[in-house]
Amino acid sequence: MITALWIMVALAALLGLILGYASIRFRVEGNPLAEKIDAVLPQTQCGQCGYPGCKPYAEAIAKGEADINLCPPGGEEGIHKLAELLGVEFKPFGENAQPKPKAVAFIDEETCIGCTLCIQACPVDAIVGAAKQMHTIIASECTGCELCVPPCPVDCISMLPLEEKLTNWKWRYPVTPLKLSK
Amino acid sequence: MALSGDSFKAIEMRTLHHFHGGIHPPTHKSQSTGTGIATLPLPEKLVVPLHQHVGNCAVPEVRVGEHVLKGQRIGRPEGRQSSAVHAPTSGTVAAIDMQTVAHASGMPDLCVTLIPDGKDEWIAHAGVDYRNTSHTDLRHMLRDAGVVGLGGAVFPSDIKSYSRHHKITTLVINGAECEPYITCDDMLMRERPRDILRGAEVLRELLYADEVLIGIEDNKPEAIAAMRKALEQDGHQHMEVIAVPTLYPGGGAKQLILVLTGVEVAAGVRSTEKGVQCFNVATAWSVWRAIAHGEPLLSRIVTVTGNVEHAQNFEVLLGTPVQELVAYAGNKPDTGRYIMGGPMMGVDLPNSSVGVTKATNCIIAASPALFPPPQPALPCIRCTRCTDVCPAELQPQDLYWFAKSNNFGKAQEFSLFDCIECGACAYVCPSHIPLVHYYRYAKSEILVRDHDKRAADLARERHEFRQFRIEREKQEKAERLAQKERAAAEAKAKAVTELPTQVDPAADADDTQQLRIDAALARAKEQAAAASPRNTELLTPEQRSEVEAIEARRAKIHKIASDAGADDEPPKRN
Amino acid sequence: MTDYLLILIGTVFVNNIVMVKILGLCPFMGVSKKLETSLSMGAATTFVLTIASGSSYLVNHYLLGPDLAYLTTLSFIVVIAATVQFTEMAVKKTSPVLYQVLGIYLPLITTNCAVLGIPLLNVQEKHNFIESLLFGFGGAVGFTLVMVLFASIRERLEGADVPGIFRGTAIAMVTAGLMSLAFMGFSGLVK
Amino acid sequence: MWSSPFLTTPVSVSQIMLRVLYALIPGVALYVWYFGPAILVSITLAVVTAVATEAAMLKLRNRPLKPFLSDNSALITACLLALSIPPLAPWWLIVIGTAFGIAVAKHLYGGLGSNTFNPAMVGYAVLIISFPAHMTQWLAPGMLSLLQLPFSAQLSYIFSGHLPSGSTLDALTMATPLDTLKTQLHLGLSVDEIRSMPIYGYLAGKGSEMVALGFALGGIYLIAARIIPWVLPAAYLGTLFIIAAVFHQIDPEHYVGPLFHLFSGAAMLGAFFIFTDPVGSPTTFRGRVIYACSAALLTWLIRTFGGFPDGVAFAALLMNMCVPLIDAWTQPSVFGKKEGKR
Repeated sequence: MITALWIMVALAALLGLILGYASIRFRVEGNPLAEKIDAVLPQTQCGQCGYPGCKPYAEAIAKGEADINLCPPGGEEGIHKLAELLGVEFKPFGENAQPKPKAVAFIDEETCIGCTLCIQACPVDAIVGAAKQMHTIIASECTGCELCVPPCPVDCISMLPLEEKLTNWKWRYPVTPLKLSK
Repeated sequence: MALSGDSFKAIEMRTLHHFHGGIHPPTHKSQSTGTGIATLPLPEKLVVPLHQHVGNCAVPEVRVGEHVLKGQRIGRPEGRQSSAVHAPTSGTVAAIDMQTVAHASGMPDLCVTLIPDGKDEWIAHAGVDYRNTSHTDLRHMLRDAGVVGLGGAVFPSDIKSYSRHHKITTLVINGAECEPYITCDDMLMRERPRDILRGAEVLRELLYADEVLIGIEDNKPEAIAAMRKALEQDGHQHMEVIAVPTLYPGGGAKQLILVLTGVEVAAGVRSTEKGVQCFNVATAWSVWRAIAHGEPLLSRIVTVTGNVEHAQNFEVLLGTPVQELVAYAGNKPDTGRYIMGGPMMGVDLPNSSVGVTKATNCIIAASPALFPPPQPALPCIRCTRCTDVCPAELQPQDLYWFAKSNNFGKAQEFSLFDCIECGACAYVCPSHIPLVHYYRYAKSEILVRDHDKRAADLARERHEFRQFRIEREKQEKAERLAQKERAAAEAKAKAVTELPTQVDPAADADDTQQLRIDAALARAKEQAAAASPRNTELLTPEQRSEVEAIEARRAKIHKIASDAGADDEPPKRN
Repeated sequence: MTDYLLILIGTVFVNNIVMVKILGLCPFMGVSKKLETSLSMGAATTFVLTIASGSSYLVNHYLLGPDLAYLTTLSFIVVIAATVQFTEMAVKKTSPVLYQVLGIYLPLITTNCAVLGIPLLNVQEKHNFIESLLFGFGGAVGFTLVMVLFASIRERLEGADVPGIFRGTAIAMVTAGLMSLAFMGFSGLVK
Repeated sequence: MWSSPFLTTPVSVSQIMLRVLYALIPGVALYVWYFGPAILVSITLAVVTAVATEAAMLKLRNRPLKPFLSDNSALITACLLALSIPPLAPWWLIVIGTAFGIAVAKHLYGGLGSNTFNPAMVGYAVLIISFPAHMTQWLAPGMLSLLQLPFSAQLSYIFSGHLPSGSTLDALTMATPLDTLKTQLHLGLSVDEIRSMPIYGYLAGKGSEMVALGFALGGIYLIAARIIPWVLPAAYLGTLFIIAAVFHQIDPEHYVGPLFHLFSGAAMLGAFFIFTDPVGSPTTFRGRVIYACSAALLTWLIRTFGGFPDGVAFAALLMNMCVPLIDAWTQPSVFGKKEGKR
């Protein structure tokens, strides 16, 4: 009995030593996973996930603090990508976080009073203009985050959905007549 | 046909190469080669799209109601990769607006509608002798004449006829015309071989190419004979007409280059990097017309065939509505739809009122009897008939499997973008799967995703820069405050202890502040410079007109402001 | 030499731990959605299994001996747990994404019955040190082999028109069954 | 919106499958010639079961019946399975095998074109593992059976399991040539001694060698009609030949010659009809070579050392399993991206 005890203790001590050495040798700095997650996120910086921007959300996911279905601009595809990256099951969007069609903000320049509140709100500096000057939005830089809409005191910002044009037209998924005829 | 000893020897020595796969669909070519090229009477209205080429849309240069002459430029090329558009005949501009164009999407694009006045009155034009004109001028002429690749790719010829970094050994002139039904190049070669060869000579000159190889599929003996005769007549040197085996898609640029030279040009690689360049025969012809006669590209040869009484080739003014063209050829009543291009790679036209463009080499009137609706598709049984015929040596069945299940990453891994969409796979598929449609779907989805990804990266960058800027501003503010306090304290102390000297600490602070402002201005300028091209480059015509309207409004406001003579500081423009 | 070869072939094909002995099904079903992942999981398991069977042989032979046979299972679990811990740290350092992807399955190698099963079988079959190592290695290679095959089948099945209720794990189970059926073809080949 | 191309060839899946069925005719005809018409009963049973199962599964999966029933793929599965099991087996055997193959191995995977495993071989494997005794009652060729059982009696045996009084099954059936070879080798006889037994003919088993020849003929038609790639049967038969020849050279006492391997069991049927199933075989040339060679090796191993008389079915299933991996790892380089080329 004593021998058995001694043997187990010796075993535990030996393995403990090895593991202790390994934990020093293989220490990991930083969190490279967060960056991978950040690369998947759409970078709208809209804060709909409850975090101030995409990067913080990515860090929260990496730490396991946030769910993967909180990013409506990423769409269901975004969740699928996250699920694949993290090796977890797909999770549909919650009730109050449904994706909307893509849009860009548009400032009605007749109404704009040049208060610069929207410029301060824009997370990607896509609004140009100076105090008391009319502001305008650089459409190609706008992420459609809608953060500029609520601060506007005169409600001159509206979200225009992106229309399909010849330049961004896509081929539709081929419909097999066979399945229609069932 | 008599061959000179020299060219005979060259033909003997030339070994042709083979590309993988290929198919032999029924050609249906003879029905439209019975009669020569006819000229279509002047239509009542021309709808000329301003975007008939690869690259940026041409910018309209005329106003509604303006009278234009034949050959007058109505669209100015915009940016490096673009081409000019001209009035195909004299008349009045009736509209400049968005109209449905000959594109699979059926989407509208900016078009100039021209009502011909019937006089067909030319604008003053003159050619040059290419031998004593600089190459830059020649290329400018091509760009201004709106010469683009007429084989269907419509890539601006001025860009293609320039190779700075690579020595071009072989210029390939493509007269293969492998698609069924199409005969426009065949007829052009039969009737106007000399101008084609002269155009090829100009292109050779521009590219400093050693030799010119003209590849024609061996099912066009008349065209081969005519071209060889012209070659001999005009005594072109280092130029050879080569009959290549009839095998679809042997007329694809990559395939023809391989057959003639043995060089494989991979997807995403310019053929010039391999020392080869390829032009269509019709392009060579219009190059000659543009250089030697100063005639811009106003018309092209179009094969009208299929379900019509007299299938024939016509010289058609660009912008001619397709319905007038087919009506003239004797459209039969059961024609259901129209295909632009050949049956293998052509486009199902959204309607018959769209205008003929530079890419329109053929219009097929399609009846249900000639082109039955697609059969229901069965699942893929992996029989690899598609693999056997794929000229790009892809695995079409795998690409289909991935495209079908939206597995785009895998599709790209299996070289989806090397697919040339020739349709050989779908042609042989026993399950009748619209394979090419799946590839097109997957490609456009991937392109959109790539675009989104780039936009996301840009947004991340801008967001991070903003965070950084806010942080820095905060710091600067704190610093400034601290400095001010320190200065105040110092000043106080100084005032107490000694007489104030003329050394003003505030001046120092001012200086640094000025420096900082300058730096910020420079940064802003830089940023503006970086941002502005993106801002203005990709604008649609409406957006552009919108911008112009806004500019005008702004100018008006400024004027009102300055007229009022208020003590407001002058409005800044950013 | 022939004996060693037979042990290898036997464990990889004929007595495959997953398909024939039906051990280690948990990671087999869990980490076989993607080819790359399953390959990495296989590599990690191979590493753990080889080390575990070698060290448990040493423990059994030199530490325990016939007197303390009742300690076999207990001490093996300790050895395996330590090896897995070590592997986990190494993977976390070298490939964070793999670490994340393997997720819970990496520590679960500890409870992978194949990993305990093989050292115990070693004891049962009275293998010597080299044989134990080979048995562990062969078993793990067999595990990796079927994992990789299974993952590639599952990847292809992603695009298949599998009936709704059979999508995912259900069809994977059916596939595992049919694979096991195919592996019965090896029966009688060795021993 | 239609997408080009607007032309297609008139070839259809249904025609291809039909031609495969035609190619089976010479083999089946020779089968009937040597072993009597009982096989036709099995084929009919299998076909009826296959079509019924297919229809039922399509209905359950809510898929259109007509295009899928007329693709003829179920018929091939039925014929291959019927040809792999003894014709005198009880009727429910073939019904179970076919139904399992079609329902589980084909339709659970998504039906035509999606099945990972060859449905006929899955059916066969299930039967040989579940009912090994019933799978050994092979008919002796006509000239060997001492007592010819009338066809009606055979029918009644298939459906009721009873033989007319006075006749025994032993007189009618025998183990397959491969099985006999294995058993007798175990008993210590040499290959030559075994080969001189009356059940063996010129190449392999009397009668069955001719049936194999018939399948080979049909297979050559399929290659000529470009329905199956030549490389699969060539690599398979070639490898089997070489392995068998090498071992036969080393030890002719214990290893039977290459021709015997080629013409016995399901080797020919497998080479031309089972391994060439497009759904369960690789699509690349290199992949096909790997697949066929490994299949031949497995066939030979299982036949020579394994516990089952023939290895074709298990070799097919084992290789089916490897196909996605082989395909993924043998992707050929595409146009313009080959190494060593300009």
